[in-house]
Formats: sequence, structure tokens, C-alpha cells
Amino acid sequence: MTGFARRLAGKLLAGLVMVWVVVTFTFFLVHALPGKPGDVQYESYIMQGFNPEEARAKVTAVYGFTSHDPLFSQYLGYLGRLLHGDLGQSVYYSGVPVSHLIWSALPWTVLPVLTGLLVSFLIGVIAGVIAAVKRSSRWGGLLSVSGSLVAGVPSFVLALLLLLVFHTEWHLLPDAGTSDITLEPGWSPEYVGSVVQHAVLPVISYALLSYGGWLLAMKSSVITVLGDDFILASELRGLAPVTRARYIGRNAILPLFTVLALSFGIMFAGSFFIEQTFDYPGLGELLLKSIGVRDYPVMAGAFLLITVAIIAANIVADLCYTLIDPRVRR
Amino acid sequence: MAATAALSTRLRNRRPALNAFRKAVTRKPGRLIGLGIILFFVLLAICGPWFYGSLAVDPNAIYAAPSADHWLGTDFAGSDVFQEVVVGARYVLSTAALAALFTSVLGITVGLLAGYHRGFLDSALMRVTDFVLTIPGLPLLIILSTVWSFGSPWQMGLVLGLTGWGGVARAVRSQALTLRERGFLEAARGLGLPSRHIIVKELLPNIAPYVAMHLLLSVIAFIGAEVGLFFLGLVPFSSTNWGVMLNQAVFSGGAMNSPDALVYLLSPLVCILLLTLGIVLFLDAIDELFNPRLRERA
Amino acid sequence: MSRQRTLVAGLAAAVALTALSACSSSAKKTNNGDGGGAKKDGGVYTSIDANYQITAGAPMNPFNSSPNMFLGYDQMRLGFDKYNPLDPNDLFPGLAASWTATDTGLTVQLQPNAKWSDGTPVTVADIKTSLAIAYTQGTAGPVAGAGGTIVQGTNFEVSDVKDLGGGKIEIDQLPGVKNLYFQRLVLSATIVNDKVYSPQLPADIWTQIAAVQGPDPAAAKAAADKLSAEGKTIAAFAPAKDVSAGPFVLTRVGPGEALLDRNQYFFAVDKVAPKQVILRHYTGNQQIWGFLTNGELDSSPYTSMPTNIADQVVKAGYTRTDAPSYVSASIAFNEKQAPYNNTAVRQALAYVIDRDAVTKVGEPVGGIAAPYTTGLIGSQTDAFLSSDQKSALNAYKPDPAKAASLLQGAGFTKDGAGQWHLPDGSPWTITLQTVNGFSDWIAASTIVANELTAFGIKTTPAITADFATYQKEMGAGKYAVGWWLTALGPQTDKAYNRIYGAADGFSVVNGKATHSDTSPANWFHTPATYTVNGQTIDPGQLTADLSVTPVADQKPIIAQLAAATNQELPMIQIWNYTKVGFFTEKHFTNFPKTGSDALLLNPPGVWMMQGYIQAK
Amino acid sequence: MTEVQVRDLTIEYQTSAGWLPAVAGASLDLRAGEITGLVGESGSGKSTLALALLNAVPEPGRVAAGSVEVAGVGDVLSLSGKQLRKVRGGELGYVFQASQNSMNPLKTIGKQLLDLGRSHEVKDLRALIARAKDLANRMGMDGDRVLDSYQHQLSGGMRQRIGIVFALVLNAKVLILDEPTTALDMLSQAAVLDIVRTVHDENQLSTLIITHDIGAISEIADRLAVMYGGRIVEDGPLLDVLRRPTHPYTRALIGATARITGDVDAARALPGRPPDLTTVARVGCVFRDRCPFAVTACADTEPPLVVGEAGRRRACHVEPSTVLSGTPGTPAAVGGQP
Repeated sequence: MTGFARRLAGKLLAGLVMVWVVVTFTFFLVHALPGKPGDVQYESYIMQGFNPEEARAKVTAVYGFTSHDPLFSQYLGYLGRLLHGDLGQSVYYSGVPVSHLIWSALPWTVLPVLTGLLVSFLIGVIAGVIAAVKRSSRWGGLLSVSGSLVAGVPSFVLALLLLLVFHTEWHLLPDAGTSDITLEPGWSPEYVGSVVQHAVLPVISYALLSYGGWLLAMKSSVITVLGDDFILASELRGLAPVTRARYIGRNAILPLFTVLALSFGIMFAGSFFIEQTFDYPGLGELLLKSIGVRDYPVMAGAFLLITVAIIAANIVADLCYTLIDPRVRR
Repeated sequence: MAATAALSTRLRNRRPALNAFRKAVTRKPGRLIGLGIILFFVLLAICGPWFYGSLAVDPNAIYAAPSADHWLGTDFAGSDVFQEVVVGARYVLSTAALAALFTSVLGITVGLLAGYHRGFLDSALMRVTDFVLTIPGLPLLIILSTVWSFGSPWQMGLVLGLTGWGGVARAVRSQALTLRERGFLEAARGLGLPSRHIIVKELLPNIAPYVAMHLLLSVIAFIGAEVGLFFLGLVPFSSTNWGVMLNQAVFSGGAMNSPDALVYLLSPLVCILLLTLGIVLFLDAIDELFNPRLRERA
Repeated sequence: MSRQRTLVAGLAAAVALTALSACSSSAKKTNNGDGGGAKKDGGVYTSIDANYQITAGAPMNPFNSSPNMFLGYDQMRLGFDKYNPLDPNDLFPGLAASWTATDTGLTVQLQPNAKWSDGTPVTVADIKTSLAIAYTQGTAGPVAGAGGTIVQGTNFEVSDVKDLGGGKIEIDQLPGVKNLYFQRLVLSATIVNDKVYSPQLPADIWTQIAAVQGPDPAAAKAAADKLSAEGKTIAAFAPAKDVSAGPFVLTRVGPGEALLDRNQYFFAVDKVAPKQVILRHYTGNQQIWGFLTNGELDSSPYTSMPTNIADQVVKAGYTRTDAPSYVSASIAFNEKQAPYNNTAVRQALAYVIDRDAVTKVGEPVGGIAAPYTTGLIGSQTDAFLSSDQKSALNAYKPDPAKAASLLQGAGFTKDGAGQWHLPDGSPWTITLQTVNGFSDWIAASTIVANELTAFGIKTTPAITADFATYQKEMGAGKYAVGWWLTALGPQTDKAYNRIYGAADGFSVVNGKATHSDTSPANWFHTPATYTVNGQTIDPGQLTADLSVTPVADQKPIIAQLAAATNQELPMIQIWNYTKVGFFTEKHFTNFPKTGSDALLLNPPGVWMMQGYIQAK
Repeated sequence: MTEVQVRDLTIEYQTSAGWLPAVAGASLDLRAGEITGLVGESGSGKSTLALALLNAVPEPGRVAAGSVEVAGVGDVLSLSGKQLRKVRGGELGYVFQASQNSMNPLKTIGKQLLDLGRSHEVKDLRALIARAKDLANRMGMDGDRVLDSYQHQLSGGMRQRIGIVFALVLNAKVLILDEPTTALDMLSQAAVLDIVRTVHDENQLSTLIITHDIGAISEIADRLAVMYGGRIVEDGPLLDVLRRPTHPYTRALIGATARITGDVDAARALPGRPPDLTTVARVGCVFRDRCPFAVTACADTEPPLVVGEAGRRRACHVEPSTVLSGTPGTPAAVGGQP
């Protein structure tokens, strides 16, 4: 297992380097962006009846959370604070720590994404096996096309259609929020039920988003494994069909770990489409909102976290792969 | 040895790829339909704006129901939705096409260089590719939309291409490596062919179906991304396109709550679905071309 | 294998939960729909707070720039502005039961039973702390354009707060300063709990405030900087718990909704019917439309919407209310750029644009095509101008012939293809600038562009990415023609400041306006003076005068400004916004209706304080 | 005793040109205690024939005619389902062509052995493991270590031997080895063949070795059968056939192998290319295009496989003596020899 530990350390190091690159990239990108958060607010103060000087004064009073240090020392400071988990302070929410905002939003992205991933994995993998085994039949072909189609349709189009059907037309499911506010948060069945009910549409969207990927990957993987020598060999040795199916299954699922990381990334990065459509207060919506009000620290923080999540997913997927496949374990 | 034989066979048959392609496409009617849909939209994008130069407005016929005059009804300004769909195809498709162009040029170049040269160049290029793959493209795009206005398809296509070439590069590299392992390159070199020739004449045609597959898949993603940016209103509406229509239908027309604007919402939505379906159906043929195991049994 | 089995088990659990939730939700829905057993208590009042989006993680601190605090519900003031154009100091009582203006300031009588939600009474300390915080937040402090004893400004300058006993408080204005709106500004200040907020303030805060007001400019500057630094601490402060003196207290902020419970210690708790208030989060108008068409809200804030949605909402059982919104959408000109420096050109364009048609597309429900361009919205024009003065105004009814003759008179020519050419012979094209996200402007632009193009001036709408950029580039003179919000009322001096103020090249020092050609922050107006009806007028000076003139004496000034604006058209007013709201009497009755402008311009919490909204 | 009797076996594949025979009317006996070598170029149908012995002709092929009688089992071709499965790996041990990759890469050899035992409902799995270890030890491996290993941890030769262990561990009477030496270096080849001989002798098996390498087989086989174009063209006792090849193809095959002739210079490749399914002659002798001895009859009549003296069979229109004396590469033979 020392090989495993070494591999883990290597992956973590590579991940850290990647995070550093992304941090640097985001920092300078965000600082290159024009416009200040206060500029947006300025006009709204004018509308409230402040005259220009007063509006300007109020903007500086309320939005004075921007630094005037040279860029590079700001960058060093940013790195240093990041090491302590400090993502800076929000400008739009006058001084609220960015990490606080992100932690409030994070579960509403992670939980539906993971649930969706799980659901789509189960359905997609089973459908992929069927599509592989029945690939010459009409139904197998149809199944494959369904996978590609669902994988191809933009997430927001899916989300809009779901909303149209399940909310607008049938009034079955809510279109916004995470739970019924009148219920006390906790483990009461009503609250959990309400959370689940609100999460159904986002989860379905996430599941649909990655279902096609699983299906297609599993299909091609199964086809590849079916043609592998040891499967024929096990048949000629008279191994029981169940055992053979297990052999096929385990070997076919291996390459899917790459897909896992990929799907997770796609879902995480595409979360804002789904969260926006269902008004679901996750990371994606936070990112969108912060972009809308030009709240750069939050923008950078949310973007960074999304990237870190993707990197982490890659590492986890790689390690899972290592655990299952003895050939890479060494 | 087998590789040499295969190579010489290839050299003998001038255009086997084209024949195989024709065969693959005509094998199933679905693939023909897919090709038909793609061609239809491409024609629409090229010719559409010729038919309907500027859209007429009619403040007295806002969100009119479909009729003989307005096949798909009218929008918030009383403009004809059908005409808008037709005109809007150009931005959507040309952006996707440009993005695909940038993606393939970048992806193929990087992938081939990495796969062919190995060593330091390979690992350096692959690190860059990893980086591009890790950076979440869509969030980056919306952040960039605060700096750049994506008025012309060129800008949008360039950015989409810049964020999207990682997958193609990786795929091309792994294909190049596979061909290498199969002794393909050695065989070609043994025949005394220069490396430029090997790359252009031998490697490229061999990875072409694979690249095509990836490209078509990314075209779908590109369409989703660009339309999505307009739909969310993150990008200023600089032209008539399907994303703008979706945005107007949902955020100005209340299509989610009012049947009046529903056709306005569904028209671009159905177009996107149709185009996706077309590409997916067509992709089946390319998939078969690339994956011989599928071909054998089909 | 075992792994897969757990997955299946998890899935099964999820499915079961879904089924369960479906049941529980339907149970809840019927409860809500009938009013059920909670009838006596009034049940839950559902609405939307249009001021801020609800964000999980945002603090319950009204001084934060985007807090989870809701005006009229758990955020209180001494009084609530009635937005009365004829009496700017007219307010509904809030925490103050009554008040009297004195020569030196204001005497306020607190509500006899005013209490915080923790049961402690509202005291003078709360008022004093709150007014001190205002200095750190830029709402109080040195007043702009101070000249003479009467000053304009949106800031108040309180020098001291004295307890007169019996809930009577004296609030002193800084000696030597006379702000016409001191009463309204002070009474509208946000009042917070002293025990919660004073630990965030330095003990010597009033000494600092005295230094700001002191005669030494350097010391004042230093003190002001210190105050604004302290302001940041206050703004970022996140109290653990809401302590409210309003009718409700914040119980919980979900990521998408806020739940407020009735404050049992509220001074007029017997008037407040709803037991709970749910304020729903929204990210865009379309969501409010959805809530309304599904009948989920008891009342809605102002929402821009298309006619089809408005019809749908009424069909869903809602009653529509209209109240004036003191703002107007206009198309403004950069008068530094030819040909827009030519009055005849601006007038011609006003004759070409059919404001009714444009409004129908741009703001069909929440807008009324502007009857006149005067710099004020319609109802204010009606209130301040005599009928003679009004009939002298040019309504610029669509008249292409008139427009053509004006243009020909200015040396423009029309070619065979119907395209207009500038006097120098080049074809005339217009880029009509709007801002991303302002969907009504964008929609309206398509119609304006179409009308102008049809008239022979090729017009294309262009959209700037965001408002900050729009303002910057507009100030830099990059746009020739573009959309702009004007007639910002109800204070008339604010409305005219928007076109003849400091941002337009007119700066006021010691009550004297001067005009400068450089660095405007706004659409630029070239002439320092206009000739109207043979008289020369100085709009910058008139506007400056307006801000130090009590409303009762403003009519003569406004008459001149309105006539000048109507003739010179620094902008063309396209539509005046109306505040369209909806309510349903499904659960509650006695809502304020169209006509009760003062109430409709305030949030439902204020209605409840005034005894509106009764259980059914 | 004849363990396996193959009679008139015809196997067809579906192609774009219809159903075409890959093996046509093949008959072959495998006797206890005898190693039979089946030799032919790729595409000759020898692997298809071997798979047919287990009734495992892959899609899109089918058995068109014939039978495969296995002692104590009956016609394998009529079996299906569980019965068939039990025969595979039970009576018939098959060592896979690409034995290099015949193991599940994700499981240890021992676990796969247990899978095999369970699939065949072996009661005493301990004994099975013990027997496997014993077999492994006897083949010169460390049984304990090997059973704890994954495939990727074993060398090519070891994998091949493991393949044999799997084929024999259930006490198969018939051992079929498909190209056992192809992917191995010369040393491993010799070792594997040696082991095959040893286990064969120890267990009194009927062994069929399929190979294209007539040289390798010549060291251990008792009988030799030669296949070309889906037909068995000659068979008989190994040494006899090697010394006196009476079919022009056998003769050419031997001539192409330096190891047998002992003279590298004399070894010469067979001219032309072996036929595949679509190019094989439908009428007449399948070898006539490449045959230096071809006569007119070869063009229209397919020569039957005729039993000769000393247990030999051949399918050729040309006299055995002509073939034996004919100078390789002399086309004059076409006209007929005096």
C-alpha cells in the first residue's frame, strides 16, 4: 500500500499545483474586470433620491471594501489568507466573509449533484449494459440515441421543460426554494420531506445531465470487455453466467471512473443553469448573483470552489480506480 | 508486419474512408434523417437572413397566436416568431461552427504534437490540457461575459473554442499513441515517409472519425453554452438568436405562466432539440465508423 | 455486490421520502388554501420584499448593503414617508406617535407601548444610537451644497438627541443648518436596538460626530474618515438574533424564503392580523408572475409585466392597484454631438416617435405613455402647472410631416430611397443605446428603431453590458442617443437635478450655479441658458433655487423649468412608470386600493401598522 | 480408446456473400494417451474446429452439419445450457489461444479458481485448490504464490501454464491447446511444451494442440493433422507424416520450416497467400492455386480424404509417390509424371 500512498501524495500535489494556478488565474482575471460593485449601487442611490455627491459618499461608505494596495502585494495577501481558509470579504454584502456565503450555498449544490449523480449512475449503467448487449436490436439503438440526446440537450432546456410539465402544467412540484419555510429545519419527516420534494426537479435535471454520459460510456466499455479474451476464456471454461456477468460488470465499470470525475465536473460547472431555472440557492446561483452585482471576491471564491471541487473529483475518481484495479496499484 | 500490410492496403485504396462513410450513413434511416436535419439547419443559417432581412414590428399584435400570417405567432414587439427562428439560426450555428473550428485546430495541433513527439513536449502540453479541462468552462464563460461582449459569432466562437479544446487534444493524443503502439508509425517510417507526411497523410485520416465524433459532441455543447448565456441574459442581446428568444419568452413574455407566449418559448426550444437530435442520430454513423466492434455486429 | 445493495437501499429510501413529501405538501397546501383552523389568527401572509433578494448567509442587519431585513416588518423607522409631492414632510407614524417641528429641530413623542421583540421598551438610547450609526453609513453628515442657512441634501445633520422624559425626545439640527426636509430625513432613519448595536460603536461616537461638524476642516475630515471606517464594522456586523420593534420578527431565513412571526410586544399588535409572514425570494420578475398566477401571494410588490400576464393574474383572483411611481423612462441626447445639439432635430425626433406604441411594447402594464416632456411625471405636472401653463406645452403628437419640415428647416435632406441625410450630406444613422438587463428599454428600442428607420433614419439598438459601464461611457460622451431614467421624484428639485444638476455640467457653489463644459457624469446639455417665450432662463440656477425653496413656493420656478424642458427636449420622456401591485382577498381583507397612493408606495408591514389587512 | 470423434463437421460463417464454410466435412479422432497436432496457416479453420469441439462457434458462425462425440458425454453439438457449460472445463479442458490474457485482470488466480469450482459445483473447494497447487508445483511454479497473484504479476510462460492448470484442474480427459506457444519466447515455448507432454502422460489425456508452427509440434505430438482452406488435407502418425508428406501442402509446409529440415538455406516460404472464407475455391481442390503438382482434375473435383496405409489419410488427386519425389517448385509436374 505504500505505492498507493505515494500515488495519493503525487495526485494531491498535482492537485495543489492546479489549485494554485487556478487561484492565480482567477485573481488576476477578476482584477482585470472593469466596473466596481458600487457603480451598480450608485444609480440605485440616485433613484432613491440621493444627489450625486451624497450617492458617491454613500457608495464609498458602504462599498469601501476594496483594497488600494499594489496588485502583487494584494495577490500575496490573498494567497496568504487563502491558506487560512479566508476567501476575503464580500463587497455586495458589505463585509460578510465570502466563505460564509459559500458555505451557506455549498450544500444546496453538492447534495443534489451527488444524488443526481447516483441516480444517473444506477440508471445509466444499467441502460448502458442493455444498450451494449442489445446493440443490434432496434431497442438497443433507441436506448443509445436516448442517451446521446439527453447528453446533448442543454441543461437549461431540460430544466425548462421539466418546470413546464411538473410545475406549470401539473402543479406537482414546487419551482423554487429548498424547503417550505414554515417548517423548522431538522430531521422531522415534514422538513426532510419538504427538502426532498423541492430537490426532486433539480436532482432529475442533474441526473438527466449525466445519464447519457454513463449510458454511452458503459455501453462502449461493455462492448470492449465483451470482446476481451478472458471473457471468451471464462465461457470456454464453463463459468456460470452469473460469474461471467460479474466479471464483465466489474471490468466494464473501471473506465467509468474517468466519466465520474467528468460528470461531476460538468454538473458542478453547469449547476448555475439548473439552479437559476429552479431558483435553487446553490453555488451556481451565488456565482451568477455575484456576477450580476460585480461582487468580485464572491465571484472569485465561488469560481475557485467549483474548480477545487472538480479537481477533488478527479483525484477521488483516480483513487477509486486505483483501489479497484490491481494493475495500477503496484 | 500486419501494420505494414494495413498501411499498404490503405495506400492502395484511394478513398476507402469516403466509401465507408457513405455506407455507414445509409445503413440506418435514422442516420440519414440526422444528416438531413443538420443540412436543413445549415441551409437555414446560410439562407435564412436572405429571406427575412429585417423583422417587422406590430405593437398591436403582441404575442399573437399562430395564424396564416404568423405561422408561429408573434413576439413581444409583434414580430413574426417563425422569421425570428429562421434569422436566429445564423448566429447560433455560425458560432458553433467557429467554436468547432477553433477547437479542432487547437485540439488536433496540441494532441498530435503531444502524441507524436512524446517526452517533455508531451508532458508540458498535457499539463496545459489538464488545466484547460479542469477550468470549468461555463462559469469561466459567464465571468468573461462581464468583460467581453459577444456581439459577433467570432468572439463567442473564439472563447468557446479556447475553453473547449482540451477534450479533443486528449482524444487525439491517445489515438496517436495507440497508432504508435500498433507500430503504424514505425511501419510508415520504415517505408521512408517523412514525418510531415506521416502526420498529415497517415495520422490525421486515422483519427479523423474520432475527432469528428468529439467535434460533433462539442458542437452540441457549444450550442447549449451560447444559447444558455443569452438565455440567462448574461450577454447583451446583440443579434436575433434563439437564446435571446428564450430569454425574452421566459423573462419578458412570461411563457412559463402564460399560454400566450408558449409558442414563442417552444419554437427556439424545439429547434435546439431538433438540431441536437440530428447531430446525435448522425453521430451514430461516425461512431460506427470509428468503432469497428460496433460495425462487425451491426 | 454489497455496495450495490446499499445504493439500491438508498434509492428506495429517497423514493419513499418523495412519496411522503408529496403527501405532506398536499396536506400543507389545503391548510394554507382554506385558512383552516388558523382563521382567527389570520394565518400566514405571503408576499415579496422588492428591496433585497433574500440570501442565506446575509446578515440580519439593516445597515448591511443587502441584508435579510424587511422594511415595515422587522425594520422600523420613527415614521414612514408618504411620498406626498405637495408636502415632503408628510409621514405615517411609526415608532413615533407624533412629532412637532421646532426652530432647532424636532420633538418626537414615541409610541407609548413601543417595545422590542425581547419585551424591553424602545428608549431614547435606541434612537440616539441609531442616529449615530447614520453618521457612519453616509446618510447623516455634512450636507452638500451648503450655502446660507437653507441647504439642500438628502443627509441630515443631528447635533444632539435629548430625552425629555415620558417618551418625548428632542432631536436637534446642527445650529446654522436648515434642511427643508430635516423632519422627513430624521423620521425615516432606521431605528435599531441600542443593546445590540452600541457594542459595535465606539463610546465617544458623539464626540466624533461633533468633530465632523466642527469648524476645523482637517479635524472634520479625519473624524469623517474614522466614522466611515467604523461604519464598515457596523455594516458587516451580523447579530445572532433579530430584535425587532416592528410588527414582526424574523424567525428564520431559508435559502429561498424568510419567515417572520408576529412580534407579540409590538405596540399595535392588536391591529396586526397575520400570525406569520412569509417573504419569498425572487431572482426575476418572471418568478413573481409565477407566484401570482398560481395564487401564492397575498400581495405583490411592483413588478414589470406584459399584458398577457396581467390578465392572467387578474383571472387568478387578484385585484390590481395603481400608484404613481416618480420616475420616467426617457430617450436622452448627448448635445455635444451633432446633430443632437440642434433643438429642431430633437423636436423632430419627438414628433417621429409614437410614445403610445413604444409604451405598449416596452412597459405595457407598468407604464403610461408620457403625455408631456416636462422633467416631471404626469401627475406632478398636473399638480404644479396651471391649466393655462399645461395647454401651452407641446405634446409632440406623432406627426411625420412636422418632423420632416423641422428637419428640412435645419438643412437636412431626404433622398429618393426615403433616407434622411445630415446637412453635410452624409446619411443619418442613429445608434440607440440601452443597458443589458433593462428588458423594457430593450424591447422598446426595437419599436423606436423601427419607427425611426421607417421614417428614414436608419436606427439600430445597441446594448451595453451593464449599468456601471453604461454610466461611465455615457459620461465619457461615447453615446449620442440613449435611454435614461428621469423625473426622479417626488421631490421636484431631485427631478430637475437629474437633467440640470451637477452631473449635467451645472455645479452649485454657495447657491450659485455655474455651467462647465467639462466632465459631466451624465447626458450633456450644451446651452447654459435657454430662451423660452422670449425670456432667458438659466435651468441650472432655477434647479439650485428649487432645492432651497419650500414646496409651497415652487410653482413659479417649476413653470419655467417645465416650459423650457418641453421646448428644448434635453430628453424625450417616453413613458412614466406606474407602480402596479396586486392583492387577493383570499385570506385577508381590507387592502389599500388604487387611490391610496401613500400606502401603496409603502410595504404591507406599514399597511398593517395602520390597521389595514384584516383576517377574513 | 477414442475420446473424441469428430464426424463430417461443417461450420459456416455468415458474410455479405451468404453463408460460407470455414470448416468443411472435417473428421478427426482424438485417442487417449495421444497428442494430436493440428497444423495450418491462419484462416485454415483450425481454431474454428477447436472451438467447435466445445460447441462454441462464435457469432456469426453456425455448425451446419456433423457431430462431435465425446466419450461419456455424447454429441457435444447437441448439448446446450448447463449441460454444455459443465462439459466445457469439465470433460473438455481448453487452453485459450491468447492464454496471456485469459484471466480476469481484477481478481487473483486463486479467487478465479474458486469461481471455476463453484461454477462446476465442486463440493470440496479445498481439494480443488490443493490440486491446482499441485499441478502448478509440478509445472515448476510456486503454487501458493501463483494463486495469490494477479495476472499482470505473472510472466507469459506462467500465464500459459496457469491456463493449463485451469483446463486440467477439474480432471478433464481431453485437453485442447490453441496456439500454446505463439506469444512465448523460445525458452518458454520449450518449457511449456515439455510440461504439456508431462501432464499429458501423467493423466493419460487426449490432447489436441492447434498451431501454425509445425516445428514446435514436431517435438511432442504423436499424430499430425494438416488443415488447409477448412479441410483436413492429410493426417497420420507424426514421424511418418514428417518423413513422407504425401500432400503437396504438407510437403510445402515442412519445407518452409527450417527446424525440421535442419537447413536454414533450404527453408523456403510457400508462394502465394492462404485463402480466406471468401477467396477459398468453391469447386475442386482448395489448394490447387498454390499447388506445384496440380492436375486437371484438381480444378473440378474436390479430392476426398482417403484412408491409406499405417493409419494415414490424405486428400489429393496426385499420386503420393509423385508428391514425395517431386522437386519443390517444379511446375512441370502439372502435365503428369511418367
